[in-house]
Amino acid sequence: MAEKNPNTDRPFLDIKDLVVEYVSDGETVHAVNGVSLHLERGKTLGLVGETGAGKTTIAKSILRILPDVGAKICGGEVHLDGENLLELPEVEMRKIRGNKISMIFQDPMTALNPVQTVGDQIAEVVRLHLEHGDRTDPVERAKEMLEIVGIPAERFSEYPHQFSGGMKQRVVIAIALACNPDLLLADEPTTALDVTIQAQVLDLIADLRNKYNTAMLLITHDMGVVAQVCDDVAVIYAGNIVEYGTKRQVFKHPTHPYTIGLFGAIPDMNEDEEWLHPIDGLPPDPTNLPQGCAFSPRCPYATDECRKEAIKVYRTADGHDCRCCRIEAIAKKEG
Amino acid sequence: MPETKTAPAPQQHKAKKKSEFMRVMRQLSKNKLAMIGIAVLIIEILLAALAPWIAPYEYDKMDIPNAFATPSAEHLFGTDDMGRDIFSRVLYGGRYSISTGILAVLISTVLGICVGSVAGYFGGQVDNIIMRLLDIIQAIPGMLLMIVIASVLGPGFINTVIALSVGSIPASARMLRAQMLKERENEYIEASQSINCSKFRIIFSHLLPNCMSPMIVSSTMGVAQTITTAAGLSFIGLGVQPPTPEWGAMLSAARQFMRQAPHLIIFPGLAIALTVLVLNFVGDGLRDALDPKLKN
Amino acid sequence: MGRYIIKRLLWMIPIALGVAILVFTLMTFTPGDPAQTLLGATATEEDLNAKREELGLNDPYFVRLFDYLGDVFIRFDLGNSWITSVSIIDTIKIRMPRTVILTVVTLIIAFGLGIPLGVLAATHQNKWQDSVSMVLAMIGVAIPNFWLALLLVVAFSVKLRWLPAMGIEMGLISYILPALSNCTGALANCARQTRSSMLDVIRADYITTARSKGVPERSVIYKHALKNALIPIITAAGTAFGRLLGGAMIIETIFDIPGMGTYIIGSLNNRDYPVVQGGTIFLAIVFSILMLLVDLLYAAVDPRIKAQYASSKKRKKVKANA
Amino acid sequence: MEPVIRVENLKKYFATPGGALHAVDDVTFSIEAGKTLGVVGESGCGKSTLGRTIIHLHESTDGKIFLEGKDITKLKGRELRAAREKMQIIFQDPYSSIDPRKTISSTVMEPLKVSGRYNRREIAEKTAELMGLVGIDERLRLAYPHELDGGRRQRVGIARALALDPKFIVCDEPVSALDVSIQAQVLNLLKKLQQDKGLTYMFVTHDMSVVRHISDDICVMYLGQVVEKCPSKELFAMPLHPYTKALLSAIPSTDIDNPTKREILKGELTSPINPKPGCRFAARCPFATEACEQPQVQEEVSPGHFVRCCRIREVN
Repeated sequence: MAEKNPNTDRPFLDIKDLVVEYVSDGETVHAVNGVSLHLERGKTLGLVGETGAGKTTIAKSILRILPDVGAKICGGEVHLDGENLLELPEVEMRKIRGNKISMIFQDPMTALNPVQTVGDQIAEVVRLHLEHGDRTDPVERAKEMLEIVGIPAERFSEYPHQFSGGMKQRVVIAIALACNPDLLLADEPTTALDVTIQAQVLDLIADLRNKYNTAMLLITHDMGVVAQVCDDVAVIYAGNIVEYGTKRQVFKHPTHPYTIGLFGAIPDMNEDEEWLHPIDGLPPDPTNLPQGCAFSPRCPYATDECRKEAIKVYRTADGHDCRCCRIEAIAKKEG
Repeated sequence: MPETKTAPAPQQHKAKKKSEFMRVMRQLSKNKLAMIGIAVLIIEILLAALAPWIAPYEYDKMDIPNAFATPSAEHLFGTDDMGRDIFSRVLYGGRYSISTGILAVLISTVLGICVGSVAGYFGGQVDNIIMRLLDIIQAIPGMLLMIVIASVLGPGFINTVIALSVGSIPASARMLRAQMLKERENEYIEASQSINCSKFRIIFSHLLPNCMSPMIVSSTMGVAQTITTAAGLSFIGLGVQPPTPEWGAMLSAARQFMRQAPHLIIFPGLAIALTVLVLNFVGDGLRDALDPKLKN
Repeated sequence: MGRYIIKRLLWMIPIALGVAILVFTLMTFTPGDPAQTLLGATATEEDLNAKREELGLNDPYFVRLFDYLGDVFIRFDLGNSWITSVSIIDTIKIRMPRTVILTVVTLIIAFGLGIPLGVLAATHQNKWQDSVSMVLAMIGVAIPNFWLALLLVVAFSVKLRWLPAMGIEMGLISYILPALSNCTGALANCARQTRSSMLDVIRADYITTARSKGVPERSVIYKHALKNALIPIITAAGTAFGRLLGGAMIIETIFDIPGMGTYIIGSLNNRDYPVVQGGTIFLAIVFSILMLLVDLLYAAVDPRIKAQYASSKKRKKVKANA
Repeated sequence: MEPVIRVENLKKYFATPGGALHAVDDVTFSIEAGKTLGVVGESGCGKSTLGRTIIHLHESTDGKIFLEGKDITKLKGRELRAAREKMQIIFQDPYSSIDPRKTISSTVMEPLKVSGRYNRREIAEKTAELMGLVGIDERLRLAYPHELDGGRRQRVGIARALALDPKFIVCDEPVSALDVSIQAQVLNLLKKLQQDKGLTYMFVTHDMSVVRHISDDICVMYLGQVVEKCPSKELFAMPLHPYTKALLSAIPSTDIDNPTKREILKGELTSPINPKPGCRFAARCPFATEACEQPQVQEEVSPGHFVRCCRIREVN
């Protein structure tokens, strides 16, 4: 899909077979079940899926900020710039968080500390990652960041409750970008915002990314946002990537029945249709995933083969991945 | 979970309407401390109820020559200044202490719910007036208020219960009201309005049941608190009077001998502490079991 | 903000008035004849009548009530003790500081130990530190303070002879045992409150934000989490203050501390009603002021609440058909 | 024919510490039987308040509401209850909109019980029928809400709203809390019910693709006022008000070959508390002039197409 980093033989961000589980109340939640992803500098990968598919867990695993109680990374590797983050000691990892990798959260209403001024919250991340001998003034940098995201620097000493939702999300972005990260994890950054504000925020993120050549992992459930922002797309279902390719491949030739279903379920903005085509049934219970393909109970094409064992990834010649053993039959039916 | 494409229904849906209660009990049974608490509490209540049959001696049987005996096989907890068997007295004392606690909390919770619901039902000025009256009562530190009321009413079991419950009504009314205000924010209240439920129905069929969990927890804790307070009142001579073997009163009477015979103060105090402790275990367990955040 | 404080202070007037009426009424309808109690069983009917006349007991209830309210709220005079004839305000001036010292020392012990214990439990949720702290807290709640007082006296005064068992002759040292015995409940409640509010806060999104910024775990807990967790803890402190004042009543009688508790309880036994009324009104006002301070403390910790107080002055009704 | 719902100059103001909050300000429209009026706008534009005011969950400040031609604005008591049976609401949040301590069937049957018109057997029959209608398995009768997923809870809410055979239903963002695949199930259900029972909907949402799919007519609201109202197709083909244009262009399109040319609005919603008399959108509007500071009137630009903007000719 994308050319390899010439310095190492690995892509800039390379996730291999990541497995994450939660244990709660004696039950094991299989949140992420062997996810592999890669992303180059300056590119954007869209991670699409529904609630509970494991999108946020992947982002938090990269940063290693999963909750201490119950969550466990059970396997896999996360390489950034050739370094396996999962093997770094906590002290080293702390230097990476907020500096090399930073994250934008879904809900700007709760993502900021209500009893600290927004300026302090931005300055804090700058101060934490000052290199020895670096003469940057964190307060000045924080004011600069506020201006960059379109907030007057005079509002430095105001508290989050004095800002609107869109403005808060700008502050969150300022925190995330204050140290010029190489990788930005954006977890549904505009879901909580109104559409006109969403457009502003998406634009802001795109501008800043272009300026600093930041790679971005964009987590969303909104196909429209993916179409606008991403280069590559990974569709995730029940903790597994079911389809992975460039934006054009996935949008023009969706192959996995889940992706096809997802597109069918969205009301089309350009065509009139009497009825939508929902996907039957419900997402599976992550404590008790079905055998074989996790989507098989809802899949109109499923056969016994699908329910037997784990499904392999099928790759077309141009590098379009699909985790489905019935690709050919589906391609025939869908035309 | 979904074995078919059409609406899969988990097993427990066939269960009867009791399932809410059963769920709480299941949660509770996972909590070791709470189960210990319930077990000890049941034993205590049985011991207190059956005291006349179990107690080795009459609680008021004096045996002056045998006064101040230290614990032995004959007198498990020793004897007091009159030679009365402390073990028997502690057993009998449980009857007063536990029933004072339960009765007072029952009365104050029921009255608190009434006051709180009336305030919630009428709202507006009525609510305002009730809350301001509660403000006045709550401006007096609780213990002081109960001391004053107990002293006005004079000593005795019933009077103690009244003093204790009057003193705790404002807190429970206020708690119910706060809970109702919080619960009223939920859309199901608007939904009930839209299907023409009367105000009465909304409060008693929807709001109250949803406010009960914290009330149950706080009542359990309240019984514990009240047992201590009741003992405190007897201790300063305002509650149940000696020679009635109430735990606080026993402590009060034993005070003057504590230098020579510390066992006189140890056992009644332990009895209070143990009862309060296990009630707190149960209350904590109930809080966790009823916590809606743990549902699902 | 200033408007808010003034409003709250003004609101204390009706509260104090209500408390005065309540206590006065309770005292009036208490069974028993104060004159008889004051003069003893041997007094003649004439003496009793003279005494009743002197105390104003023969006047109708409402006349006496309004006289009393006039004295208290217009002349700011709580009257004199029936027994010693000493001015009640003067006595309170001497006795109140002792109760305050006892309560404040107790509060410092309770919160100074309770908050760290709660934080320890929360940061080690479901580990042994958590269990030990919480079992200790449960025991703390369960132990009746007057019983603990007796045990402490036996241990430290009678057996070890380290600390005084009675009185206040030794200054602050005399308050150690009373404060220790009075603090357990508040300490335990504080630890439990701290734990649960820390657990709530630790799960909040902004804590994840702080971690994702690379903030070291120690400052995540003490800088970001604790300040947010303080709000419910302050509420607990307010409630605790009330309980401690109440608890001090009994503790004072055990340690023979000449504070407000011994004053009021002694007067109750002697049917010295003006003292009970005056003392209760005074304590209610002190308590209300404390509650105001607690609310102001919220504002200091939480800018959102501060903004709320500041805006409440603008409150006005909007007419329909505007 | 008389429209099922007609609203004239409806106003709803809330008292706040800062002054009157104009949640709904001078709204006029009507909905014909069997049709759906979509109401779109961003959070805080008053669209939910509008729905709730019509069905008397809020008391209106001014204006008139007609149900099948009858003025119901000031109804009280028994008459209000009778009117309410014809007007129901489906809520946004499937988690807080059903009582967590009631079983599914008792939630569904409550309106029947409260109405007092049915005996026990009829209630049981109707409840079973309703549950079948919205596709809830009979076995879930005694389940509690927390045992159900969002989609099924929303079906319970729909069944409750249908229990008294209403004519008019306010759908207040009924699918916003649901995942895409479930959202489509619920939208299809709502549409099917409308066809079978001839229901009239007022569909409140912020999702433009959903509103386009389900509505016959659409109202665009901004800070309590309707800025544009016209048939659904016309709105998407030929938006006239500058706000509508901006709103439509802000929607990220899934068509990767024709990326929409986006007009990004500056600024955010101004305060709805004591708003200035002029056009509420003027502060963010790229076309605003002094004329916009005057109160704006709603103008019928072409048949059935209403716009509240004094510069509409210059803009287009």
